[in-house]
Amino acid sequence: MAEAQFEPRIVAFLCRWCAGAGADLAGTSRLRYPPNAVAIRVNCSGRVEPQWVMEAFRSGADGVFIGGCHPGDCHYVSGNYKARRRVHLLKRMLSELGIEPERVRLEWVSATEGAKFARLMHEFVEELRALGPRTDPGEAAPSAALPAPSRRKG
Amino acid sequence: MSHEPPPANRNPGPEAGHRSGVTGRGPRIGVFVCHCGKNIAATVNVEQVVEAISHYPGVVYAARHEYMCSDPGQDLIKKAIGEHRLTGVVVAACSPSMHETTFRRAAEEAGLNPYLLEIANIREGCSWVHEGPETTDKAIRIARAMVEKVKGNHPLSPIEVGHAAKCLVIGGGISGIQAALDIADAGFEVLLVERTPSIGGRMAQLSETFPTLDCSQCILTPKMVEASRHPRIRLLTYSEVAEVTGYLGNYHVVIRKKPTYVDPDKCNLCGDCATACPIRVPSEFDRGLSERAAIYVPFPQAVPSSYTLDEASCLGLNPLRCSECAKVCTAGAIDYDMPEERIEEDVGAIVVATGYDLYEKERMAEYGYGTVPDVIDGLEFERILSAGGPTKGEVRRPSDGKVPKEVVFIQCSGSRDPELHKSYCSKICCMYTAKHALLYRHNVHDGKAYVFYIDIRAGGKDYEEFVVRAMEDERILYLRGKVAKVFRDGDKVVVWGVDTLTGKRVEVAADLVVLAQAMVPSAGTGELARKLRIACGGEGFLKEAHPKLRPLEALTAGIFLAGAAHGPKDIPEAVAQGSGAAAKAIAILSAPVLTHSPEVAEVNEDLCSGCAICVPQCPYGAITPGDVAHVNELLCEGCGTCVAACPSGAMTMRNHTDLQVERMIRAALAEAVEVAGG
Amino acid sequence: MKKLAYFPGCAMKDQARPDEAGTLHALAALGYEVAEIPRWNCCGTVHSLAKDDLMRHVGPVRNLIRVQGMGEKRVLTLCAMCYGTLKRSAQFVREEERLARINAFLDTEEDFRGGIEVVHLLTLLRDEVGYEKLASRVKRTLNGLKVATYYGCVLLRPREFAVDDPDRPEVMERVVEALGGAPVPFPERMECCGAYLTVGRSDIVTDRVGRILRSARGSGADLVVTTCPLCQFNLAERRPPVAPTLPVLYLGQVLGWAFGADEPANLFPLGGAR
Amino acid sequence: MVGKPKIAVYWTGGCGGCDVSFLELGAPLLDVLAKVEIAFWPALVDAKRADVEAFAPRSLAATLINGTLRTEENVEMVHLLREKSQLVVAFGACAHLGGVPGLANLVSREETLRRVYGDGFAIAPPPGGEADDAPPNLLPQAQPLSTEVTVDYVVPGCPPPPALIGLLFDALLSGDLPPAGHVFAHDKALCEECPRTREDRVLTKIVRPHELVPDPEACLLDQGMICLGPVTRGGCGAACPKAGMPCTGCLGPTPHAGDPGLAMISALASLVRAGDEGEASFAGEDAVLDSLVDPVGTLYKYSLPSYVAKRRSG
Amino acid sequence: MASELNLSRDHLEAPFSRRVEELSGENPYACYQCGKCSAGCPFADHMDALPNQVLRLVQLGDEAALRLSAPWVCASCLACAVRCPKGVDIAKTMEALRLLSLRRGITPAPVVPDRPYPQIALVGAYRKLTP
Amino acid sequence: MKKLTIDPITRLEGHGKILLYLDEAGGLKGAVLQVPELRGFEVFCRGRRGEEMPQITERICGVCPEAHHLASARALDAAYHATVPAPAWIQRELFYNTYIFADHLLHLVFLGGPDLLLPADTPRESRNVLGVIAAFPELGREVVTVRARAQRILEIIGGRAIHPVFALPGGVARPLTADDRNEIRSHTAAMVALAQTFVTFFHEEVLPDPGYQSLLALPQAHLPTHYLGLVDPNLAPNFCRGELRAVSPDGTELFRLDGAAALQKIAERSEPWTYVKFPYLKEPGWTGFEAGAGSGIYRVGPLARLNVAERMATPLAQEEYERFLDFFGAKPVHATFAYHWARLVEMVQAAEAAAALAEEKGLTGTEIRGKLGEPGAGVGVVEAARGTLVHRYALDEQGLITEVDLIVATTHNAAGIGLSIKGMAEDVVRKNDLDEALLNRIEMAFRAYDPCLACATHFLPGEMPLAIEIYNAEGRLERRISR
Repeated sequence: MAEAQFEPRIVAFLCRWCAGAGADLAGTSRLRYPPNAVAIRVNCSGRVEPQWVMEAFRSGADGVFIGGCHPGDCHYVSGNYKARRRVHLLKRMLSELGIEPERVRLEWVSATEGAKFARLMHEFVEELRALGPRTDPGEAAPSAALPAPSRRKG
Repeated sequence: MSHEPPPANRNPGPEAGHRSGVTGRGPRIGVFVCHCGKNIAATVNVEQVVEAISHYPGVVYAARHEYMCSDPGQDLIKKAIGEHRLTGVVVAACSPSMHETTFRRAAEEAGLNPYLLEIANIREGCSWVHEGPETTDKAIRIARAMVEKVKGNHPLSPIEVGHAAKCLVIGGGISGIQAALDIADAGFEVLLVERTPSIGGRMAQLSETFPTLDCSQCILTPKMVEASRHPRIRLLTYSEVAEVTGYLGNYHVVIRKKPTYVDPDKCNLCGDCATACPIRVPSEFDRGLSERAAIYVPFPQAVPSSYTLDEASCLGLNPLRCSECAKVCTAGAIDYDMPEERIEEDVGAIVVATGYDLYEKERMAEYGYGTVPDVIDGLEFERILSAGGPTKGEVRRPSDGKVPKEVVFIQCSGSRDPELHKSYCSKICCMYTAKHALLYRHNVHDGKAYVFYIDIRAGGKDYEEFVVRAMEDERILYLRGKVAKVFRDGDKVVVWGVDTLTGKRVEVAADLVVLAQAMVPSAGTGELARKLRIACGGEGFLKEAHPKLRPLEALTAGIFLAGAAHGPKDIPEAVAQGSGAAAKAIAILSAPVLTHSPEVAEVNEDLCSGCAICVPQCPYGAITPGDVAHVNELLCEGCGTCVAACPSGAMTMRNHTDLQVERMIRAALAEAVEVAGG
Repeated sequence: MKKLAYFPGCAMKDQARPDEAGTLHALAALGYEVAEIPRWNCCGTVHSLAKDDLMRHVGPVRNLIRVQGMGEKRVLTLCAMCYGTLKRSAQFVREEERLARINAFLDTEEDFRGGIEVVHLLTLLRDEVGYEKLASRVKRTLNGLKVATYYGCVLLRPREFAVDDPDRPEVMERVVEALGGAPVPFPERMECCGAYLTVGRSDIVTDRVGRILRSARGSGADLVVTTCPLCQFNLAERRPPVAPTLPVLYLGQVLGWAFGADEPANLFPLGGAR
Repeated sequence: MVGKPKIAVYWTGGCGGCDVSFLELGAPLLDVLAKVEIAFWPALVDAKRADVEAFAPRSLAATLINGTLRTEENVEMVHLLREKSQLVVAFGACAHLGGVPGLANLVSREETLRRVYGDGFAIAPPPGGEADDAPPNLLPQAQPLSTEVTVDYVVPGCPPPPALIGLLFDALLSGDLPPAGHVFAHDKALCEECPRTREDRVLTKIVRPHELVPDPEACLLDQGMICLGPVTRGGCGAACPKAGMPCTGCLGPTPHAGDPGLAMISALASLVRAGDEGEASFAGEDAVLDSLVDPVGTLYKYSLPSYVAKRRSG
Repeated sequence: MASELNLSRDHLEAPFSRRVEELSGENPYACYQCGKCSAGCPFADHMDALPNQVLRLVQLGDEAALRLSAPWVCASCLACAVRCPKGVDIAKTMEALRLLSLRRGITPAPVVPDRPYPQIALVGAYRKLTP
Repeated sequence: MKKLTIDPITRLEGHGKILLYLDEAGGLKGAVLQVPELRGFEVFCRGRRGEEMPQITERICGVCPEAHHLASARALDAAYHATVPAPAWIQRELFYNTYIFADHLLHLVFLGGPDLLLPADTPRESRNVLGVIAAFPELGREVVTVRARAQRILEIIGGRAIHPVFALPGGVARPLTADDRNEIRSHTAAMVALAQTFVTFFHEEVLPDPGYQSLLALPQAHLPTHYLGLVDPNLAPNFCRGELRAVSPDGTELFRLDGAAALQKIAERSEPWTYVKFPYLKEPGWTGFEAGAGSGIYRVGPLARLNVAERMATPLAQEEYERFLDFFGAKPVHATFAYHWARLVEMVQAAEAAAALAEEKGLTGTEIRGKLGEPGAGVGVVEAARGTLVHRYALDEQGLITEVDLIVATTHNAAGIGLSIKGMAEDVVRKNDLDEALLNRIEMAFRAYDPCLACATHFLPGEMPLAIEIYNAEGRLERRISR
């Protein structure tokens, strides 16, 4: 009997002006993508806090998607740059704590890139399926010094 | 299994037992699920959504309707608000960008504060993009998350603010002049600030204008004079904006007016001073093709009509060293001690029309600019074509004054070249090159004009016909292809190009080469944008709030964009945008009171330590540091970047707190969605 | 009976004889008394596209002078090529100066006064006979036979001399319809067969013919009709080795058959029509 | 006879600095000691575990516990003390947040033992002893006190500054008790009491304390040092920044900061610049961010078990 | 077809260009090289230069146009002429090139009859392929 | 078999438990000190920033964080190949001597004090610092006051009184100001005065006490071991710099070497019934839990430092040192309870040294950081109040820790303490009624060392040979693991 496919749970933080509008466009264009992500709309990707990402993981998310405006296009001038730097630093920390940094994905999606949004949703779900379910950061003792245990789907 | 997400406090942490920010009164939320005809109901089982959400904690009423945005649908919501004493409403329907305003207005009509209503997007973000039973599951998650948000919402009212009835227009080119005239004609005071000694801008430098071949100065100068004489326009030439503070309706601006060292009231324009002046420097107006004295009028029709002593070129404003101009000035207009003026004004709106420069030709090394004197840019050619220009309108080349018999025009010089130069199309070059070639042929009947181009973009009224006229009537040879190299050979300027239509490489031994240089924002645009706290795009042009729906507005409320500072534009577009920006500004200036969204950042003064990490996060300068940070809620646009940066949680966002978002996250992820089979 | 001057041209007396026979039979049935113009000469087949082409109008104009001599105001052509050259020259000499130059050149002839109208069989059927009358007089219906209507180039181009809208012609289709057939307007119906390139560049013509026939067959045709003898020749004689075996007939042949003319031996597809 | 209120002081996996800090109260200590009876305090008096077991439930007015929970014995003792006490105070960073020894959670217990004693090590009783004479087992993870027993109050710090200990005793002795969960420190961050001046709030580089003698007046963060002052409760008088060293966060995060490491990541990343913000400076910004070495050790020096390890639901 | 071309005023006003224009009566500079002529030409597959390219050579005053076979492949079917958005009758330009060639003694390859031709074909060919 | 447990051992830092095994006749079969905790610093320090080590390792022990702080800084000095400039050294030494003074004072009054200063029959409830203060109110108050002033010096220099933050590789965090010096000066004067007062008090109130006299004379409290400690070039004790000198039970110098080299002379073994390990001198080596010239067991701490030194570094200390030597008549002194007196001698030297350093011109110098080289490995040795403390680190190219070895004072003494407890237990067990006061005598032997069990489980000289013996319930050796 075939094993049921692992369906990762995703929280997607989408900025209202670009990524959120891009997601709306994907809808208007009826582009199908997997339903794994629930979107939470924010005014700007600069509003997204690393704590939310961790809260999502703590609440059972397997991945977190953050969508912002393309560089130079931020509705609020530079919020997306802050988001980018926060995610960069957060990912370094996540890997130290034994959470695969690929589980957090920051992407630039413009209001016209409905197709890109849909593609990213496909891609992310596939990637997370390949990674498999996330183990709680506290369950497996994270080790900075030891190589991260392989969690590739077996 | 319980629906209740984990306890309220953010990361309860080791200080368990300590709870704050939990309201005592229980929420009474109503959820209204829209079928949107088949748009939602085809893939989402609306009945199940209603059933599941009606058991969700805090939800006291849930209902569905075929079209929630219809009048009966809205009535359903209004009625429920009253009957069920709802403290919050979630409408699960289309994207909030569609009907948020509709439903909030309905809520308000029913007596519920509009900010207590939120839209859960189950159409664009769900029913239209998914299929199968998971679609219903996801719709429930979306609705639950939004219920959690509404539980944390507080009633808010828009922030009201008064304003100044005056407008600042920065840039005295045609776009700025047009904006200033429109605003002044509407009855409001205008400050028109121009960096150079005269208004007029680039248009004053042009010979004829496409496609009508009107004389540029002839149509411009009446506008210049009108602007200078208008009772409600205060013209500040030779001036720059030094500081801008404040916000929509209440900008405080400081303008520095540089001294001209000539009293305009005394100067009678006799010109003796310029003759006496021992200094000769390249004329900016003539793009260096002629010289001017250190004391000069940029061009004969300059407005204001007065001499300016250029401090940088003058031998030192020192009567002991040189005072030739003062000696000959019978009017006694020259004042070496004239101070810089500092003008401070409160304005309600700002129009930015700072125009363009041409991309530095020196960068086009392959086109020989700077080493080959007979390679010039488009504006230089304009001056050569101008009756008032250095050659009195005769086409003569700079090196030896010879009438060029073969002229090569190179379009897209620096434009559409993302690799080495500018990626964008400078838009007007196709047209002005056609004009140049055509005017050249009118001037030199036996001359031959070649135009190297990649595409011809003649999108504008009568533009295509104009280009066809150049090609067909004037036999201007259009060569599709870029020029690779320009070099000097004797008195010829040799051009190596290609005709991609035949695949032949082409060599022209020309007498003159004219480069249609890319348009770039005028120098200092970036610096001004920083002062105004508005954004520039990657190429330095001012950025509009929305490329389609808000093309005249900057991202900062109350600041409007006009002319080529916003992107390459021709004269009619610049004028149209000037008028458009003026209309936008007038709307502010004439409003009895302005309102601002109350969903902005807020400081909890009991928690703020004054660390000031928030301060540089704000693109609008809305945060003032101090013992505790202070947010000017009129300046705040609600992006929340400061909130995320605040390490102590002292900065919050009204109706979008961390607590709300974290509850939304948990609600979106929690199991126990009771959807059997879908 | 209406009197009608008629210019046959070379082909009608040679390989296109069945065309003429069929056409004249039908015209008689439709009430026309067709009179072949006397001492007609070659139309020149193709006209010149160059500016200095006066010489090329001499032949056609001489024929028009014959029509003038018959006291007729118009002349009928069946061959598409003849129609093209005669029509173009009649047009050419509408300018006084040109007419004078031609007349000066043709000093042995009586002066041409111009004003002769050149009509093609198709325009005659459409504009004067009318499709309804045509249909009402038909003796043998094509009975839904699928007929590919091949115009070629000259009937439609240049635009000024076209027998119909050069981008969307329908005259041949309507005539076929009137005869009871089912016209098949196929993509290649207006594209040139290669014409005179058949001399020297038969390779090109063979390629063209192959495409035209495949296009006609692909559209479901049982039969191809044309009014141009050169087209007919090329379509019939320059078929590539592998090509649909579609019969190619002159429109006049089919017309004659419909009006009860003797059944030509090679008209096998019509045999089953009735 | 109604005696003086009895209090106990106990340490679990700690360093004793909390005890010493208590003693450093100086003269006020004597006042405190005069008003209470110390029923149990291994560092100071000779009561033994057996004595504690004999106490009546809730007979101790308050018990101050310092140290992280590291062994099964620690857990037994804190449950025992909880039972005997009316109030339990988490005293110091270890009991409050897990403390520096909590960094051990980066490595598993088994790995720790293997690295210290080599492969195959297993605890055993002494020669001739019984099984329960063996040393207590280590817990799998270091844990803050609140993971095992209800904590009424917290006196944070490593060790708690005497001033904050004073606040606790003021409250205990006056009977004017704050609500449960109160933390005897400021709700505002350390910056509030830091005398250093904050200027440009831009982080163009990250410097480590040994790489720079800081300007005595300017904010250390402005000078590129990773100072956790902005996320850490005040109450110590900004001792470390005053001494030219960045705050390392021993008083724990301010009440609404949440996870201090993540809050600081957000703040620090927000401040980083490498020229004008934009695509061209991404690489430069990342280089600055990457020069923050050992983020986990730096940002969770005292709090790893509280924010990273899995907590028991409670 | 690739080669180098030196463009100059003299070159562009050389007799070749003028003759082509005179013979055809068409302004080659009206052509903006959209290529619609080539797109619809039934004979383009058999040409060594597309019709628009032939015209381009004329625009450039390049006599290489005379050495092409394309004008000889053109059957004057006028499909191009009726479609040209600029109203350039390119068939006329082809005719002009043929005439110029013939008048300069440049002729297409001699015809070797492969079979008897009908008169109509012979006359047409004769009139197009001779000066 | 009967078992007696002293749990927890009180008035010390850290966790300790004493297990006594008696036969049916009540005779002592075994006495064991068990340290029931392990925090794993050696493991989790890896990956941390090198410069953080002074602030991390000091969390090993809240009583002597100063010792770890400085040992750590010294190891980093070496790892970064840094020469510490004079002003930084003056700050460090002033700080350190103040610490030694304060720590010894703490023990003499708060921890060991009640054993020493109060009569043996003092009830348990009063056998603590409050009892001491009640008995000697004036002295008590002064001790509390001066200790606070010493702590104030530590705070000025170290940034904080407990868990200081000032030492960095190559120097210290910030320069001191003239105001700082003035305040420090006032405190050091009080320290010297108190040291003198205490000496007088000792000779008047403590030394003459027959109880103390008997303890000093008790044969079971004589342990002829090797001794180890830091000495300056004049062979006077120095607490934070110098060379390690080892002497045999008869006073012969075994070696005098810098820290890294001295470390090569030491090996360790492990027992499964305790988290503490037992280091010993490779020459003569491990022969079991026994004292004597043939056993590698050595002791550190105040008594050891006086035994390895030939003189004291300051005049008042020298005077008291001479009285000490006179009393015992010969050196090395093996009486375990002489640790208390030795502590007093050192306290005097520390106060005097601090006072002298407070006058040094360089104290307020601004050259406080030496140039740092590329990070590598380094050893730092200081004398904590209770004995030699060794930190050894290796750093990677980013300056992150890759290896950590620590040997703390109480670990050096672990075997000696065990023997002392056993000896004392033998003495006590011979007495018929084992009451609480008698059991306290066992603890007293332990406390004499001023042991710090918080520290004691921390050490891991990675290259050192390690032997672990595992016994079964019957006490038979089951397995032996060696590295």
